Amino acid sequence: MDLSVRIGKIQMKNPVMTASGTFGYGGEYSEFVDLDRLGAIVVKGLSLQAREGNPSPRIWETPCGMINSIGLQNVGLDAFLKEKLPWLRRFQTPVIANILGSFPEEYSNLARRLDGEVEGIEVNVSCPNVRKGGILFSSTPESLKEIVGRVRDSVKQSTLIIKLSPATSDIGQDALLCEKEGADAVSMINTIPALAIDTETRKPRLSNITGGLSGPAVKPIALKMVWDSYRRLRIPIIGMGGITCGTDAIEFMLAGATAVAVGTANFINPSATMDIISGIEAYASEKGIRKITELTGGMQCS
Amino acid sequence: MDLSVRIGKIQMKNPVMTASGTFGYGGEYSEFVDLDRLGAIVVKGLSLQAREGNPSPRIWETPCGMINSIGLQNVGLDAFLKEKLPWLRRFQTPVIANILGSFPEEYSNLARRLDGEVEGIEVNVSCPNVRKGGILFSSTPESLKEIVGRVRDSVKQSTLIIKLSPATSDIGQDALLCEKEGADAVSMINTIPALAIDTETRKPRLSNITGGLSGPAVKPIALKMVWDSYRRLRIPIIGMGGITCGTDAIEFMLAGATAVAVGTANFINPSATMDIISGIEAYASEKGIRKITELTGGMQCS
Amino acid sequence: MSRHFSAEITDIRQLSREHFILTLHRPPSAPEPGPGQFFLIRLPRCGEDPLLRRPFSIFDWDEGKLRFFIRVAGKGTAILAGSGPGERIDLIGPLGRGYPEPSDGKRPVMVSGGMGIASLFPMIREQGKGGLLLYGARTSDELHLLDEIGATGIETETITDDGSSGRKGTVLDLLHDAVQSGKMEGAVVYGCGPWGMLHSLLGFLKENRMEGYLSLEERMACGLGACMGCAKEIGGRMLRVCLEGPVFSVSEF
Amino acid sequence: MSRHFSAEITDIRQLSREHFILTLHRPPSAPEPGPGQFFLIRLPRCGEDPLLRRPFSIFDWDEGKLRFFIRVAGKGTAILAGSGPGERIDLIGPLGRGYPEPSDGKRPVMVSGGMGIASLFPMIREQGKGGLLLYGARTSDELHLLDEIGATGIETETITDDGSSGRKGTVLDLLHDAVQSGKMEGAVVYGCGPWGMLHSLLGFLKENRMEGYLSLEERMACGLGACMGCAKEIGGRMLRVCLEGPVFSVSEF
Ligand SMILES: Cc1cc2nc3c(=O)[nH]c(=O)nc-3n(C[C@H](O)[C@H](O)[C@H](O)COP(=O)(O)OP(=O)(O)OC[C@H]3O[C@@H](n4cnc5c(N)ncnc54)[C@H](O)[C@@H]3O)c2cc1C
Ligand SMILES: Cc1cc2nc3c(=O)[nH]c(=O)nc-3n(C[C@H](O)[C@H](O)[C@H](O)COP(=O)(O)OP(=O)(O)OC[C@H]3O[C@@H](n4cnc5c(N)ncnc54)[C@H](O)[C@@H]3O)c2cc1C
Ligand SMILES: Cc1cc2nc3c(=O)[nH]c(=O)nc-3n(C[C@H](O)[C@H](O)[C@H](O)COP(=O)(O)O)c2cc1C
Ligand SMILES: Cc1cc2nc3c(=O)[nH]c(=O)nc-3n(C[C@H](O)[C@H](O)[C@H](O)COP(=O)(O)O)c2cc1C
Ligand code: FES
Ligand code: FES
Repeated sequence: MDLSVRIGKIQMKNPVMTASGTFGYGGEYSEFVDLDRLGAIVVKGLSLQAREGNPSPRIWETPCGMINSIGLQNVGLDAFLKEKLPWLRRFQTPVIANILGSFPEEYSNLARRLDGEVEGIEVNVSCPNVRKGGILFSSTPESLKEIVGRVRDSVKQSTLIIKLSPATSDIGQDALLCEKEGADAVSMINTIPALAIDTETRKPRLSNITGGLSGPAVKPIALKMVWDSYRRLRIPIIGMGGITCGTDAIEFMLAGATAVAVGTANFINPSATMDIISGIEAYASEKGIRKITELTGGMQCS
Repeated sequence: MDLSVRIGKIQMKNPVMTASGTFGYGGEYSEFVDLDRLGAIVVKGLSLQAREGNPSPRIWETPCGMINSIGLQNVGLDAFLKEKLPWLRRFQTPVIANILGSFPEEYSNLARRLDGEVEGIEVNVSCPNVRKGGILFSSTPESLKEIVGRVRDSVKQSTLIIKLSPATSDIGQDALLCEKEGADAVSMINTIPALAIDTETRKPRLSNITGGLSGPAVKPIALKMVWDSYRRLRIPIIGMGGITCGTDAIEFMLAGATAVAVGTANFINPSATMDIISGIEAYASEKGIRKITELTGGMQCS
Repeated sequence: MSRHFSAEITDIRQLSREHFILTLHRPPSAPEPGPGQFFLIRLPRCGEDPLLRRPFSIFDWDEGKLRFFIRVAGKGTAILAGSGPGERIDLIGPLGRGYPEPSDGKRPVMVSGGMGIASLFPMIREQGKGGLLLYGARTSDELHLLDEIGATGIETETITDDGSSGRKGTVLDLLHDAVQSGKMEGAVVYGCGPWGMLHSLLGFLKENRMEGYLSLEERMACGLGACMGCAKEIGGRMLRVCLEGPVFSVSEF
Repeated sequence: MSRHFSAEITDIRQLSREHFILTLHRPPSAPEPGPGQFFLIRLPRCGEDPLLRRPFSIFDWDEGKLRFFIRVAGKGTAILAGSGPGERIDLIGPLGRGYPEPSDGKRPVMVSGGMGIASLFPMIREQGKGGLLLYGARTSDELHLLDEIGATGIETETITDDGSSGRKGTVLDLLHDAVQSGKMEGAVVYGCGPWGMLHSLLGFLKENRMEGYLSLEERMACGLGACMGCAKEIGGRMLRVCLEGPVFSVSEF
């Protein structure tokens, strides 16, 4: 049974990776997860400088989900390259750096400096463009195109992945735009903009007022988006959103994902990624699947 | 304590209405709900001709939510006017007809014939435009504008409400467009496009492949959309999406809703609407709120 | 009398790893069900997941109790199986159109596949003595409740898919035998079981122009005819299993 | 030895309508916690709602058991309170940085407001005899566990907001008295309680340049330092309560 999949130039031993921001820089989970067994490790979103992020409170639980507004707290590129990456290099597993910026140039600088240092660069385009009054880079085709174009020019060796926002009227179109601009793969979905209010105090539950929804609640939405995109793309899709078990991962593959990422589930079950890999293995052996890639887009609609 | 609210010309004794498609034509719930106590009754979406809808299966349960693809099965306008509406007229409660169409003309015909017959007309714009290859009327500003303009021209007496789809990159903008085109109110959110797959058979869980997600899972998303819209609108918002209790309703009002609608919760608790009205009453009296309209948009962000 | 009430679990009797009988204390306010009707049960002890109620046929009742015969089919039924006496459960019901009584002089023949017995048992209990039960299951282990059935005095023939008890075959085989031996003269058939079996039964009844009633299953949300979620194509129309059914006359197909 | 394990509930002892002690059988594989550390408990019997684990300080332990002192604060703790012996619970822990031992010759003074006693009790148990406990609560009903505290031999002073037992006031009043009477000479303070109280305590300790350790609370997701969800501004930096805390030295602020 062959569980390996390929995302751009990244050869993964199985389709299961971690979702950015939910797995720290890898070490935090090494006690519960065999990092060598992961398909790939995606680290917390990096900016050029370290960021302190938003004030607390930053998280709130919702029905079958959670909202977060971490505000992209991270150690910054230098500390990542000096302190975090060398440790991760002890493992066989490909490393994907997730990057974010406040200006288009921040993206291209990050991409240039990470190129060749990590197997993959995943570009989080759901960030406010400080120069355009804080509207998200992902929110218009023009600004999305600008970012993808810039990082494409900066990345020669690593695999370039664009991480798409679900806050769009047609994610398939956004994905297609990324493909046309030369992205090697797309990943979806990022968290969904969300709000919760404390009716006692009338204040929002998060200091940042709004945040991003993740967890099982969003799974059906994410699956629909993967399927919409799959039918229009040639490049591979990394699917995520509420995956907690092996069959969830299989669902994403049947909808069109080549690989999957596990986010919020890590918090509920720290060895979720391992259980999901085992679950996929069990499914494949039960169904007599030789190559796991056979599943991608295999939903039967007639 | 004054619980009354106004949506366009509709005076409601309290802010709680039913969500279209989840309460039949009212009679189905009369055993569990005092229809006279509701703020308004919104009936199942009506088309000109009766429709049989999609084949089964039509529903699937998801984490804290459900997906449906009823396919807008309904008795059709004539049967509604002849059989359903006269019965509803026995109650003091305003009736709002939800309408849907396959062509722009279907909307205007429905609106014209219902005008003056019901207190409100709620226009479901999340329907496939048969003439444009099935893309939703709500999916471009142009087609949204066309529909709103047409129904606006057709409705002289009833209150005109446009029901917005969450499958958009900026619902506030869609809402603003409706306001500019003369809508009296907007309601949000309709269900979120979603998919679920049976990994045993590899088939989608619904005959229609995709469907719409509703229930508690979507509440944080809906709240965010109400809040985004509230800050840009003058016309009132009817908020909905996952409301199951009084505090959920209060949350929507604090985010900017003038009234709320209860959908999926009716299935879990057939007297949900009554419990929610009582919950709002209890909250208002505990907090010493004289007029419930004070709550609208009352989230405190500093 | 309200069709929305709460009731205390008095007993959960495990019949096999997968099957159990849930007994509830029936509150005086709970209306009397009829054979073939069902209840929507809200799962106890959960937050909002699983969200929807689960439909179960009424298996047995008297003034003091309501009984359901349930197979663990997924997470909701597993939660029910793991509940204990003393816990309270929220119910809506009785719901739907049940089995009509046989018209004068007709012999009721119950055709049950698998869990169909849960829905047919009230007919067996009420019509037992003069009737006939054709009872099929996958294996002899799943021929549940033969004692309770026997106690009603009904004539019973059993069959299993694997031949582990009695004949090997399906209830349709029993039906053909019954026809051969003249037992189906003037019979009215009540069928409940998997769709494949009901489909064959329907074909048989149509072909032989026999009166019959079939109980169908479909996923449900409201159970009250409001959401249209449970509609199934029957005779070219989309009918609601919760309201126009779950029992449909052969003539409707 | 794994910090992710499952344990059986052996007892749930209700102390009041809102407060209970949860006792678990401690499996041999569960590592030894230290005072001030905490565990993330996955709620039993639920689907995926409530989704997140809940953090609770370790209240007491020995080779065979783990004990938690819990107040019902919302739906998760209500589910826990409604659980019963025999059910299994999934835990991650011990987590975080607990209270350091007092440096040589220093007198440990525990300052507890409300539920703070849950986190401070292991310090009381270990440092009891020579120490001092200033114990405040809203009412005398909420001055829980005085017996267990007494048994450690610690010198204890109590106070309630409403004066229903002992003095009327807050632990800060007790603290000022202790200073007056010279009891705070060479003391190291361990504080746990509501943020308002800790804030005042922090001011007091800073002003008097005293050594002290405060245990903070914040909403958590991972508990492992990975999600950044629990970060709080401390001394101008966003520190993770789950990893750099929950106990912080006054000098960090
Ligand atoms: C009118 C009627 C009467 C029934 N009577 C009985 C009975 O007496 N005893 C019994 O054991 N079972 C009965 N069933 C089937 C029972 O409702 C399902 O087995 C049960 O809902 C499965 O829930 P789950 O959470 O364990 O499974 P899951 O697979 O986790 O359920 C997922 C979703 O699918 C729905 N679903 C799954 N299987 C069915 C099914 N066969 N029919 C309808 N919805 C389904 C569930 O309600 C739920 O919404 C009846 C069904 C209907 C429609
Ligand atoms: C390190 C630490 C140790 C704790 N030790 C104890 C203890 O020993 N005994 C005890 O009774 N309580 C303790 N708490 C508080 C306890 O975690 C909360 O009361 C509990 O999570 C509330 O859950 P709920 O579902 O009942 O409330 P809900 O209000 O329904 O919870 C909603 C969400 O908010 C979070 N939340 C609510 N209150 C708190 C809080 N005060 N701190 C952190 N998160 C919160 C929940 O975890 C959940 O994610 C501790 C908290 C922390 C951070
Ligand atoms: C606490 C938290 C932090 C996150 N941080 C990032 C991030 O830095 N960059 C990013 O692209 N996505 C981030 N995400 C989004 C996840 O990578 C993922 O897209 C999303 O959570 C959906 O997957 P899930 O439902 O499995 O969590 C974060 C999610 C969470 C819950
Ligand atoms: C079974 C079902 C049928 C629905 N039918 C309609 C409809 O006919 N027209 C419409 O505008 N919205 C329809 N909706 C959407 C609801 O009115 C509501 O917008 C949505 O379900 C979100 O609210 P909820 O989470 O409270 O259910 C339907 C929803 C459900 C669950
Ligand atoms: S379940 Fe809602 S109409 Fe039948
Ligand atoms: S809870 Fe995740 S970093 Fe602290």
